[in-house]
Amino acid sequence: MDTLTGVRADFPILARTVRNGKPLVYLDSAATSQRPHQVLDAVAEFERAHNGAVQRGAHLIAEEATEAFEGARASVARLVNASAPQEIVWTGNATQSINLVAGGIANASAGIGGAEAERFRVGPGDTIVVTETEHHANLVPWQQLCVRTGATLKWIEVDDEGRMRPDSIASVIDETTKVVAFTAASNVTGIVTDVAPIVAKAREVGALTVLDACQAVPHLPVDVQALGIDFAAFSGHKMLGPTGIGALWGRGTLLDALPPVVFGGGSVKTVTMETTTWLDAPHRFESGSQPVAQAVGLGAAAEYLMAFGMENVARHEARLAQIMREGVAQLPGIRLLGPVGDVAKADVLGLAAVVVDGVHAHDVGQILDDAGIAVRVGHHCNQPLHRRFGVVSSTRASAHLYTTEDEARAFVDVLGTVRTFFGVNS
Amino acid sequence: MDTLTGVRADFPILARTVRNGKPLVYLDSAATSQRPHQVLDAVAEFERAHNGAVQRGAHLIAEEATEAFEGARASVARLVNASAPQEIVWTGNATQSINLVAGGIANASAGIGGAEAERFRVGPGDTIVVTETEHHANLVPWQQLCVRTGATLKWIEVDDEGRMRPDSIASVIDETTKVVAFTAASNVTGIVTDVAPIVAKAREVGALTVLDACQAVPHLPVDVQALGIDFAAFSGHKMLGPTGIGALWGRGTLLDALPPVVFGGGSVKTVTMETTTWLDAPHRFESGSQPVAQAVGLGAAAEYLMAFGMENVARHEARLAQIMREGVAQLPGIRLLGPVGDVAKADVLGLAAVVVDGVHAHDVGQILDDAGIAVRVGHHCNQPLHRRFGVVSSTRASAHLYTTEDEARAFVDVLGTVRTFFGVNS
Amino acid sequence: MSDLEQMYQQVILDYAKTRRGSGLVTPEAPSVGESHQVNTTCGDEITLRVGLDGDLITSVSWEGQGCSISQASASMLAEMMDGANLRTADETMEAFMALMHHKGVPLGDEREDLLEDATAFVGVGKYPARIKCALISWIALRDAIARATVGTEGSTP
Amino acid sequence: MSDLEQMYQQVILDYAKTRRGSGLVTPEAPSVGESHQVNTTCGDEITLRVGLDGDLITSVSWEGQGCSISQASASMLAEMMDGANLRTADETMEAFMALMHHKGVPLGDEREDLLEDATAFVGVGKYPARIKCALISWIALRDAIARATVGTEGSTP
Ligand SMILES: Cc1ncc(COP(=O)(O)O)c(C=O)c1O
Ligand SMILES: Cc1ncc(COP(=O)(O)O)c(C=O)c1O
Repeated sequence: MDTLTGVRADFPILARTVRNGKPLVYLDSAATSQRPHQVLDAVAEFERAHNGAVQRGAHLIAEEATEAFEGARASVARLVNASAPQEIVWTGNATQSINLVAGGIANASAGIGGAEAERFRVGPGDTIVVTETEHHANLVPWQQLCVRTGATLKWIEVDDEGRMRPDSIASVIDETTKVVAFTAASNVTGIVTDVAPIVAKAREVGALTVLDACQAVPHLPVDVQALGIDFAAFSGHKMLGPTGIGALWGRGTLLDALPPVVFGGGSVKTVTMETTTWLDAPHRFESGSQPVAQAVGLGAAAEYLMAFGMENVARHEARLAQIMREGVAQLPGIRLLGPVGDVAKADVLGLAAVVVDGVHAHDVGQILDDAGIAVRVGHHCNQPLHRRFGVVSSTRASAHLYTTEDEARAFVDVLGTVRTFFGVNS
Repeated sequence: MDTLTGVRADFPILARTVRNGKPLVYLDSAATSQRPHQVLDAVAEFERAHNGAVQRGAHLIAEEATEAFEGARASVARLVNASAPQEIVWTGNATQSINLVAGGIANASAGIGGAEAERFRVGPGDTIVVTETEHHANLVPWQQLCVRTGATLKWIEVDDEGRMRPDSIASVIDETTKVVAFTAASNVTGIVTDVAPIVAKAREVGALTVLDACQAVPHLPVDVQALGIDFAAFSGHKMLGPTGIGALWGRGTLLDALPPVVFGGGSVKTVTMETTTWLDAPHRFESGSQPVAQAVGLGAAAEYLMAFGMENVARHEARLAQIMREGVAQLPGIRLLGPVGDVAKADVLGLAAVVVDGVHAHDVGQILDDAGIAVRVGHHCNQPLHRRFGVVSSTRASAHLYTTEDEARAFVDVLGTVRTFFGVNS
Repeated sequence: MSDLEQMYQQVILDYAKTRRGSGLVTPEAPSVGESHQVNTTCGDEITLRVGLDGDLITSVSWEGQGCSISQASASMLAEMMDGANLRTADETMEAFMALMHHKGVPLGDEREDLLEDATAFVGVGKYPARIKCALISWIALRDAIARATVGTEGSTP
Repeated sequence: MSDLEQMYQQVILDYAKTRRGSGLVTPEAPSVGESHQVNTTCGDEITLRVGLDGDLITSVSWEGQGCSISQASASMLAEMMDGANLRTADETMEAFMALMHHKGVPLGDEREDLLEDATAFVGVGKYPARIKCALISWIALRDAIARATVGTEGSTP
C-alpha cells in the first residue's frame, strides 16, 4: 500500500478533480493509460536540450538524440526480452505494428522485396487465421490482406465466456494456414490467452504467429522468446508511455526479410530514379523522421515498469479484477462479459465489461462519470465479440498499476445505483 | 531584431552550449526544427491534465482530450487554408502522408474501397510522374506504387541549378499520367517550385497532384486552395511542432473516396468477421489510438507560426539565404548546390548546401560542429539529385525563424577555414 | 438541479420509454425517403423513414436501439414532425442543432417556442460526447427528407 | 590537443592522402573474397578485396570514396593487413572495434601494440557519428575474408 501511494504521486493527472469537484477515478486504462512524471520529464528534457535529427547528423545534439533514441529501443527490448534491440521496430501504435506485418506480407505477395521475401508470399488456397475475440486492429488488416492476395480468412471460435475453443484451434489451423494472428489478452473479457497450444499448432503447420500484445505488455510479464511467437505488437500509450508511439517486435531473421510498407528516407540503402534497396531491420521499417521524443518517453516507461516489476503489476491487477468482477456479480440485473464465477483463479486482466439490463452503456457511463469515475462505453473496437455475446455495447472499467482497491470498489458501488436512477429495477 | 530576440527566448534549446562550451548555432532546421516553449507547454499541459482516449470516451477528460485534438486540427487547417478541418488527416510524418496517398491508390487498384475508389485505379499503360529533385519520401512510394500496379514511373528533369525544366514538364506529363507528385521546395537547392504550370498541365490531362509541402509549410505562406493541388503532405517536427506527427491535406471529396492503408479501430463504421465499412475522412485514415498529445503540440505550433506571420518567416529567411549564399559564393574552392548569382531575386529557402573541393562533407561538418555550428552532412535523403549534380554528398546549413544573421555569417566564416584545416588550399 | 439531472429530465426519460413513432411503417405518401445512421462510438443504429406529400410530412417512423438520449430524441422528433411542413421541420432542426451547441444554456429566443418539449434537451449541450446521441435521429430526418425530395424531383417541382 | 585535433591527427590525414592499397587488384591467391559496404548517412561506399593463401592474407586492395576518417582507416588497414595471418587480423579487428567504443580513451593494454599506428584513431571514439566511418573498411575486411573462406571451403579445409 505504501508503494501504491508512492506510485500515485508519480502520476500528475491522478491529483485532478473532475465533475462537481470530485476526485478523478480513472478506470479507462485499457483505452489509454496515464503517464508518470518520469516519462513526461524524459520527453521534456529531450525536447528542451537534445532534440536533433537522429542517425543523420554529425553534430553534437544529433549524436545525443541518436543515443537517447537507441537507448530507448534497448529498454523496450529488455522489457519483452527481445534477443537484440534491433528486433524492436518503432511504429505509431499497435494498430500500425500489426498493419506493418500484414502489409509486408501483402507487399511480398505483390512482388516487392525480392527473393528474400518469397517466404512471406500468400495467395489463393492459403488461409489466414484470426480469432473471434480480436480487436478490430487485429482483424481488419487480415481481412484486407485476404482481399489483396486472394487468401481466405478463417477464425477460431470462442465459447460463451469468450475463451478460444480448443476444438476450434485444432480444426481451423491446418496445412493451408500461413499466418495465425491472435490476441495475448482480450480488451473486453480480460481473458489472458493460453498461447502455447496455438503456437504449437501453428508451428506444426509452418504458419507464422502474430501476437496482439497490446493488453499484455502493459499488465503482465511478457517474454517474446519464451512464447515462441514470431511477431508481437504493442502500444506506448497503454503502457505508461506517450501517445504517438508503438512497437513491433519480430524475430531478427524475419524482420530482415519482410518488405517494408512505408517508403522513404532513412529506410533505404541506395536510391536511383528507377529502384531502391532497403536497409536491414529495424531501419527498413522506419521511414522518415521518427517519433524520437516519444520513443525516449516509451523507453522511460519501460524502465518504470521494470523497476516496479511486471509480476507486481500483474498481482496488483489480479486483486483489482477480483474486487470488480466479484462485486459486479453480486449486482442484480447486471451481466458481466467474460469469466464469471471463481475469478480469483481465472487468468484475467484488471478489467470488467458489463451490460446493464434495460440501461444503455452510454447512460451507465454517464452516471459513473458524474461520480468522477471515467470508464469506456461502446464496443471497444470489438464489434464481432459483442455480437457473439448478443449485445451491441458494454461499459468497461479497467485498471493499471496506479489503481486503488477503493477505486475498484467505487466502480461497483456506483454501478449498483444505475438501475434505480433509470427506474428499471424489477 | 527586437522580435527576433523575443522569439529566441521562446526556444529553450537555443540557450544551451555544445562542444567546448560554445553556444549552439543550430543550422539544421530543414532536418528538424526546434520547438518553442508554447508547444512544449501545450503538450505537457495536455499530458498532465487532460489525457484521455479521444472520440470514444463518455467521461470528462475524454471529452476534454477530444476537444483539444479536434481544435488542433482546426488550427492546422487554418494555417494552410484548408476549406474544412476534416481535410486534415493526422499521420506520423510527411513520409507517411505521401505513403497514405500512394498506398491508397495502390489499394484502390487492388480492389479495396469499392466503386467509389474506382477513380483512383492505376495500372499498366498509366504513368506516375515525379521529378528529379524529389526527396526519397516523394520518390520511393511512387516507385513501389508502380511495382504494385504495373504503372510506369516517369520524371521531370532538372537543369544544372536544380530547377524543373519547363520543356520536361510539358513533355513528361501526358494523357497517360494519373498522378503528378512534386516538391513545393527542395531540401537541397532550396528552390521554391513554381507550382502553377505543373498543376495546369496536370489538370489538362486529368491527373491528380500531390505536393510534398514538407519544406514549404514551415517556411512560406501555403494556401492549398489557391495552389489548386489535390493533396499536400507535411511534417510537424519541421514546423516547430513535436516529433511523431505529420499531416496530409486533401480535397474532401477525394479523401472520402480514397481507400485507407492502415486498418483497425477508429476508422471503421461496421465490422463483422467477414467485412468492414469505413468512416469518412479524416477518421477513415486514423486507425488506432492517435498521436493526440503531438497533435495538440502541432496545433500550438500552427498558432505560433500564424501569430508570427508566415510572410514574416519567409522574409526573414530570404535575408538569411542571401547572407549564406552570397557569402559562400565568395569562398574559393566551394561549390554551392542550386541557384548562384543574384540570390536576392531567386525564390529560395533559407538554406545553403555546399560541396568543398577536396574535403568530404563529414569532415566539413565536423569542423563546423567543433565551432558549435550544427549542420547536416550527407545526401539529405536525396541521392538522385546529388547524383545529377555529380556529387555523393554535401554539407547543408538551414535556418528557421529563430536563426540570426550572425549565425548565418558564422557558418560562412567557419566554412572559409575548412580547406586550410585540411591543407587543401590550392 | 445537477448537470446530470438537467440532462436526464423526467420528460426525456419518459419519451425514451414511450418510443413514439418506433416501428417502421410503409407510408402511403407520394414520396418516401429513408436514412440509416450509425453512431460509431457505441455501434448504435437508427433507420428513419418519412412520407412526404408536397411539402407536408405525412409520416415519420423509425427503428433502432440506443441510449436514452438518442431514443428520447427520436421519439420526440417523431411526435413533433409528423404532420409538420418542410419549412417548420427545417427551422426546428436548425434550432435543435443550435441548442446542442449552446453548452447547456437555454437559447433564450423565439426558437424555444419551435422546440416545445425538445428544449428539455438543453442539458445535453454540457456533454459534448452525448450531442451525437441527441442529433443522430435529426441527421437521419434531414437525410431521409433529402432522399424523398430527390426521388421525386420530377413529380413535385 | 582539442578533441578535434585528437581526431584529425596528422598521421590520419597523411594516410587519408596516400590511400595505400587503393585501386582494386586481382590477386593471384588460391581464394579471393570481396565485400561492398555503404555508409547510408552520406552515401559513401567501399569495395574491398582480399586474397587468401591458407590463413595468410596475401593481398588487400580497395576502391571507394569517403571522408578522411574512412579513407585513412582503409589505407592503414591495407598496410597493416597485407601479409598478416587470419588470427592477427581477427585480433586486430577486435582491438580496433574496442578502441572505437572506448569514448576517446586509449585502451591502455597490450592491444595497443597490435594496433600500431591505428591507435591514432582513438579520438574518433568521442564522436559516435564518426565511428561508422572508421569501421566501414574493417567491416568490409571481415566480410571479404568470410566470403573468401566460404568460397574455398572445399580446397582449403
Ligand atoms: C522535401 C522533403 N520531403 C519529405 C521529407 C520527409 O519528411 P519526414 O522525415 O518528416 O517524413 C523531408 C524531410 O527530410 C523533406 O525535406
Ligand atoms: C487488444 C487490443 N489490440 C489492439 C489495440 C489497438 O491499439 P492502438 O489503438 O494503440 O493501436 C487495442 C487498443 O485499443 C487493444 O485493446
